[in-house]
Amino acid sequence: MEEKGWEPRIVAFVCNWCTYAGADLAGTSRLEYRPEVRIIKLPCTGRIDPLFIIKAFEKGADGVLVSGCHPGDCHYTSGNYHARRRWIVFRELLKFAGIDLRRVHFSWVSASEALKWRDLINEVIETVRSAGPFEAYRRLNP
Amino acid sequence: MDREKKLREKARELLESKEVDLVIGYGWTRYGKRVAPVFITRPEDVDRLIWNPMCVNNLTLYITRKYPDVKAMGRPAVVVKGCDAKTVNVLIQEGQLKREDVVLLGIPCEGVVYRQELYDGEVTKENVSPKCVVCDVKNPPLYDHLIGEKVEEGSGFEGARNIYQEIEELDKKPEGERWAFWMEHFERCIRCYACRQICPLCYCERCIAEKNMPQWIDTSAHGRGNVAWNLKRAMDLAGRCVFCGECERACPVNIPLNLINQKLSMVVEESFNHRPGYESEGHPPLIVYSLEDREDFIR
Amino acid sequence: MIIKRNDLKRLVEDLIGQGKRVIAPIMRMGLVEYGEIGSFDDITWDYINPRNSFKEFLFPQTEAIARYRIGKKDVELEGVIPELRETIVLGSRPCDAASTASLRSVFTWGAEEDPSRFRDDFYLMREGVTTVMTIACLKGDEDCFCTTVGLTPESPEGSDILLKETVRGNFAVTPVTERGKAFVEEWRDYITDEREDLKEIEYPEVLEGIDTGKIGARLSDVDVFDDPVWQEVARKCIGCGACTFSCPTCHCFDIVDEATGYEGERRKNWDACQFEYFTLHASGHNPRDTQFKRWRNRFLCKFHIYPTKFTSTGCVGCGRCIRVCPVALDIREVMEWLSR
Amino acid sequence: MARIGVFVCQCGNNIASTVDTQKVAEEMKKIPGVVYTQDYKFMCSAVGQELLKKVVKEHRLDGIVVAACSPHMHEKTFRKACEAAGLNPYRCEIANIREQCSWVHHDKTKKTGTLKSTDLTRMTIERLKKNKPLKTINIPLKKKALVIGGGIAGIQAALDIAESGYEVILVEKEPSIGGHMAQLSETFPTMDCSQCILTPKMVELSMHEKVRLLTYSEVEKVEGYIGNFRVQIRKKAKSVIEDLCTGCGECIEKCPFKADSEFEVMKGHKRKVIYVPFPQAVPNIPVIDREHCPKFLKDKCGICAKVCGPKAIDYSQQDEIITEEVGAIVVATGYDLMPVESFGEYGYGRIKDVVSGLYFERLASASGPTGGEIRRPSDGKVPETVVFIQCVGSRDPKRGVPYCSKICCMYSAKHTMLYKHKVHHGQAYVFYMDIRSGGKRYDEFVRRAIEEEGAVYLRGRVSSVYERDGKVIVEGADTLSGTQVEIEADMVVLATAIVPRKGAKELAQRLGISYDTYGFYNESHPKLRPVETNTAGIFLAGTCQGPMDIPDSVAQGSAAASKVISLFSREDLVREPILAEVDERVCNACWDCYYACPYSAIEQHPLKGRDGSIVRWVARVNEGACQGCGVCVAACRSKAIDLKGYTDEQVYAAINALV
Amino acid sequence: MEIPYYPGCTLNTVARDFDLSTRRSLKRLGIELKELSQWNCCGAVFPLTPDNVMGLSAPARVLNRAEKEGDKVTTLCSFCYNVLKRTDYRLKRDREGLEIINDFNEGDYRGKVRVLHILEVLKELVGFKEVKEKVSRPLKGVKVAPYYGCMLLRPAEEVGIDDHESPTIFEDFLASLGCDVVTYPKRIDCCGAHMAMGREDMVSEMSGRILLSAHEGGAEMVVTSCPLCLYNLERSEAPLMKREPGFKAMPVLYFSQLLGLALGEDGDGLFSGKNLYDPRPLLRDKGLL
Repeated sequence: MEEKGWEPRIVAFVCNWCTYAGADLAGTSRLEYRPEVRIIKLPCTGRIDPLFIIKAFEKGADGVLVSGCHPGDCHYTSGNYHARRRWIVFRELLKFAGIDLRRVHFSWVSASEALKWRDLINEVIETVRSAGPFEAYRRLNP
Repeated sequence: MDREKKLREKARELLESKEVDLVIGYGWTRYGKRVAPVFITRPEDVDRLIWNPMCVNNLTLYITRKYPDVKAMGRPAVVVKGCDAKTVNVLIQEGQLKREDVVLLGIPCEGVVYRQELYDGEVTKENVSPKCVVCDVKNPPLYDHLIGEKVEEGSGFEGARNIYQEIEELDKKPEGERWAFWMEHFERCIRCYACRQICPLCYCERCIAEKNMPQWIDTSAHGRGNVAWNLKRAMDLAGRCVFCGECERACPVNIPLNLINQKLSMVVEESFNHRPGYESEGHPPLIVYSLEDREDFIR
Repeated sequence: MIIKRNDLKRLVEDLIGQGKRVIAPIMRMGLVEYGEIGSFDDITWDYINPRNSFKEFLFPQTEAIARYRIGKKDVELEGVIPELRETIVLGSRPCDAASTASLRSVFTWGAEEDPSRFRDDFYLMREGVTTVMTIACLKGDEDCFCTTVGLTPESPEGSDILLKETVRGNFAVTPVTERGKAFVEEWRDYITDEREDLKEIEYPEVLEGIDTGKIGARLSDVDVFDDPVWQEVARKCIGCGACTFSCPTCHCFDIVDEATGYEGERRKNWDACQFEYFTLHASGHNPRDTQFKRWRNRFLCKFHIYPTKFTSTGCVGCGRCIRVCPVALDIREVMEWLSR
Repeated sequence: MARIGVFVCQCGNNIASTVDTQKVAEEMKKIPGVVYTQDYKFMCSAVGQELLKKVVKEHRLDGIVVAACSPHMHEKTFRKACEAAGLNPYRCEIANIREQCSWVHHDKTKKTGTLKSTDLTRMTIERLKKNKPLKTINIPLKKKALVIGGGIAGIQAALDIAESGYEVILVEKEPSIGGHMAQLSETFPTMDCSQCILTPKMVELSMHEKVRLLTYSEVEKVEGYIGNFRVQIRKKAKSVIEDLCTGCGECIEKCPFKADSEFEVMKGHKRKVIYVPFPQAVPNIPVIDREHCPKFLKDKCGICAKVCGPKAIDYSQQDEIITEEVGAIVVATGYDLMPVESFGEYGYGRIKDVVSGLYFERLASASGPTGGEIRRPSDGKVPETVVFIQCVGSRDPKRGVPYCSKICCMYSAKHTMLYKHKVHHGQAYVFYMDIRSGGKRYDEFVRRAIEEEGAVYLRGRVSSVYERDGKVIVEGADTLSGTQVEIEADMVVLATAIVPRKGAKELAQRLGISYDTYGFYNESHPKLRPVETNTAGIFLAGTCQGPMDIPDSVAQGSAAASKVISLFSREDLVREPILAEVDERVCNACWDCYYACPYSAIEQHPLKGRDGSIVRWVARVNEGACQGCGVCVAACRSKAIDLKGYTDEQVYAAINALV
Repeated sequence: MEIPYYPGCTLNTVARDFDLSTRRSLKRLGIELKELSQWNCCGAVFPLTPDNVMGLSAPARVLNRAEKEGDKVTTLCSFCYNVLKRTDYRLKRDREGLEIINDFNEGDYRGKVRVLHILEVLKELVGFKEVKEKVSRPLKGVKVAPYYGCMLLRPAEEVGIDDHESPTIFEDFLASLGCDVVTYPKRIDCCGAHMAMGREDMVSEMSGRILLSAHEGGAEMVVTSCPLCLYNLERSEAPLMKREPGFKAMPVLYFSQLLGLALGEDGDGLFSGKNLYDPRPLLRDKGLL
């Protein structure tokens, strides 16, 4: 099933204040991580609609990462709490629909956690790679 | 039937006293032996009202913002079963309705049929609606007038299809099988939106499916669009769905929507200790949060 | 002419073997549907009328009609020619078969008289490779009303071949069209010239008080259009598209573009006049702004617009709209009202 | 079609070493709507910006993508340049190909970096196509500041703001301002008396006409946003009427009951239950410690009320909630010392003569419990050998905190000197890991302690401390000579780690500012925005942000003040137009957004018909209150709300451009 | 309650007293120590070669067996505890290593066992309060110095049954028996351990310091949970007496012996006479025998 030379495509939806800044710090610190991730910046995880994740899969993502501020750290005080609730349900929904949860990742990465970001990205990519190309979703295309 | 008589009496009384302008209830259709929603405005028509196990529709649908012409008819009384009454609580929670805007004629219910054509004079474990098998609101939790005596709670449909068990069994399967199960169903979806149209909680002025800048959900009835539509609808009902079961009943291609909606209800109850429809205070669980929400899946 | 059940089986297996698409009633998810079969044994024989009509095999619910790429200067367009496979519909019902004429009327509207008029090639190409082998009904259910709209359980209209079940469980073969005759000729080996007694066909009751002619006439009356009764009968309508999508003669479609950043497909999708957004104008105005107007439109389409514009009928009496309606809105009630 | 220009920055070699910027630029040229592309060495340079302006005008561009460093670095720069060239600044977007590409993918063949940069830039271009021109909005500004914490940093900040003519409210938890600095004896490296330099500032503050001093008070609730905060302050009942009290001290004198003194650090030192923390307290108004006062516990005594001439004692006083509107907040809540009871090997809490550095400050202070004489707690003897242990809890990731507490090297050296000055024949030993004495005249100071004052510095850790025959035995390693040492000391002083103030996280959550893993408040940028938080209008001063010494705290206090002053120097506030917006035609009035909004920025608004009757209700966004988080957008099922600057269309376009 | 029990080699030989007294005492506290049906030497020392897991095959085998017989395993000897606990710690984190070991051992250890020292069992599963309630013969007036040694506490993140710098579990335990607990500075210092093999002089000095420290704290006896510590301490008493005239020999025993005594076990059965310095006269003086 795994094509030769196939690399997973990961879309990361991250908040502007913590995770995006954490990813910037990883750059400033010249940490190295795998390149298969494309970041989409949003003001807050609270802005992230489950449809974003569905759309990313539709457009060929093999995995999705959603990441924001640690609880209590939200720049908007509670956006991440709202997000956390949504994720709890949405994740269960995806699981129930039979989507391999190795493709959907959630994390808190603060602006200072460059190392965590690096390890996270490598790990997420590895996990998604182990799940293989998301052919099942691509087959839904007419 | 006793309840039927009492229902008609109450309806007549309400209409005659002008307490309401309209009674939304159930009545026979002209042909066949089907039951359909009826709108009674004159006291002399109250005898069209009936009550039997074929009265499956959730009539609170007609008091939502989707029916401005029904609203224009004046103050309504609505015949509600326990499950239907729960909808009213959610509608109140969501600012769609004020309690005093409607008179609820609560009917203690001992089970209705899944589909009318299956009814043969008796509700059996084969033809009973799945919601009734696990029902805990035989007596409406909310009403203005109770039609007849209360009945004993608890389900009597031993051996009938149990939605929670089915969910559990589906949960146990490997995800590949679950995916195949749902894709087989979703691919058959014809995007008639009957699920949405019959749902009293799908009251959006403009459904996300009709939004085209951007078009989040493809309107074509192909796998991609169908999955997006069905997942989005399930997500939007999470923590709100009261399990009236109407969407699955209305689905012309038999997609087991109850499974997905009740699965999320279970998740919501487990995670946030919330059961929609039992009270009108508070907020739907997905727009509030708790500092203690679980996050074992978040890294 | 008779085709024995066994020979029918051989015929079907041979057709499949030749790579042809055979559509027949099958059981799926507890419902009988028209669907492509992989073998003769997939066919369900115990049915009155399938959940869907077979129009979706001539007029798919969704299909790509063009592809495009946004270039630096222009949009590059590329037409799509549908993949065509010779198709045999086995076991359609006379009502459904009759509906193909209605579909054709719309998709070739005026083109016969005036070749410059538009013809929907997507439909015509599909129809051109489709052979309809209808099996006459033995009986109807309580929602069947073909006899009321001028058809019968054994009407040949629209079928290429009409099969009738014999008491021995075989089928009497009647080729109806040239295509049917050619088909019978092609497979003559499987067909005998024996005669068998036919099973008795039970006609659905003709509903008294319904007169389609009268309905048509009354609908021309503007006062009837504005009669408040419309609102009363359709108040309970929830505006789902179940009736239109199940209806064999409903044919409305919508054109949408589905695209990634730089390229996309133009798709033709079923649409339904029951949807609020069906007639929503760009200005925000909606001429059919309430549900009863939309329901009235569908009724008018079947019993007024169709008969005036085309020779074909808009309603074949299959009863699907009654069966699928979640609020038990029965079209016959309105027909009766308008026949008064 | 759009007319978009794409600039790919090489950032010297920072981007160009792993990204083929020229190729990226060429690839972008192929995209519909892109009419100009170029790579350039330093886009952020003046020349680069000029180039951008020139190209915008020459090519009549209607949108710009700069593929360069993080938008957090130069988004503003490029948007300003666009504005100067007559382009709406929000028609400029940044693709982050440095921090999130060239710096993290070290592939020297440039294949990886080029591919990813191409993708990121393409996504940004597509997003940009959907960007609507936006206009900044102006919001009125309340020119009054709140300073939380009355230590030296807070005092400095408050004074500076007040001096520029703006009103300041200073909230202090304790009955007096002064903070930790008031407890210190003498300060390094000049050895001037802490009280002597602090007290004048305290008095100046209390006398300042622009300052409202609220001691014995705490911030309970903060709402609103920059320029318009609403703050609730709980003013705890002092049981003394401030306006009447003359500060004569008669009540304290006559009070027969005592409780442990917080100010004197170590258990056993008492103060009265009606008290001022220390004699120079500001304001010099006593408070009754209700937890220990018998009047409150069993309704007995009441002597203070009897002896009070001006009748200032009021036992029935209640906590008061004060609501204030301010435009800016300076947080200067200071630090705590790590509880060292958990470091069993040092015997703190078990051995009486093992004390903390702060207690030693009190011992050495002329106003301390011993009047400035160094006497050990167990028997009051003058200790002849004192061991100072540094890094107790600091730089100890396993058991303490991993960071350096920064001030301990210096104050331990100071302690040895103070000790030596007071006990001439005494011997001081210091166990250290490294000496960190960076700072003006700091290293000279430590050298003096060693070379002139004879402190013995031992490089190594202490393994155990125990008592034997009235001595405190300190065992440890001297890693320079490679031997184990055992010192018979009379007293041990622990230089314990600085940790965030208890309750720091709760306050941060109330304020909506972020903190690091330890609980120190996060500055907006560690180098370039050291006193700002990520929440506009809230600034940091002093050790609440991390360990620092007095000069640093004072400097930060002044820095935070100058930020406030520059904010107040404007007529009104200019806000980014990243705001939610309701499509009223399709709003369901379900109020999900109303309840989900963290800022109460959604209003319920009636739409009225021509006759004035309410047709229906819709949600509407208060532009002043909205912070642009987008929680409402995700909460809205029908997508009747969108977030300007991050609209659904923009996100959708970016996702769409993935392939 | 039954708990799988790994005795280890010494417990069946020289440290028989330790084994017997523990089993009997625990029985009185409602806990049955169920000896593993098969076991082998733990390896005695945890190998410090980080790049090679093969040294762990022996303890891994023990853990594998234990996993088949329960979700935890307890052991008495500090060394055995240290080796098993660290092996488990490593294997739980090194999936690859675990696979290699399992391959070699033909085992299937999954890392589902919790290794508990018997003191942890007493603290967590029984509770010192419960122990105290069950004590029928409080050891009043006996001044006991608990000696931790190294193996129960270090490395802290891998094995530590308590804070490795200032542990209290031993003291708390002894207090529950009614002893006068002596806290002394050297209670967590190293006894010299297997240096006994070649550098007796060093051991004698190291253990001597511990004994002296306990003596200065007023101890009448020292208890430990390690046969090797016990050996080293006992053998160092004679040289110490020569060096430090003020020092008098004192019994060194296993803590379980005191536990048994306090719980009312027959005194003589607990002391087989193997102690170099017999504790019985002292206990008799205190009226406990």
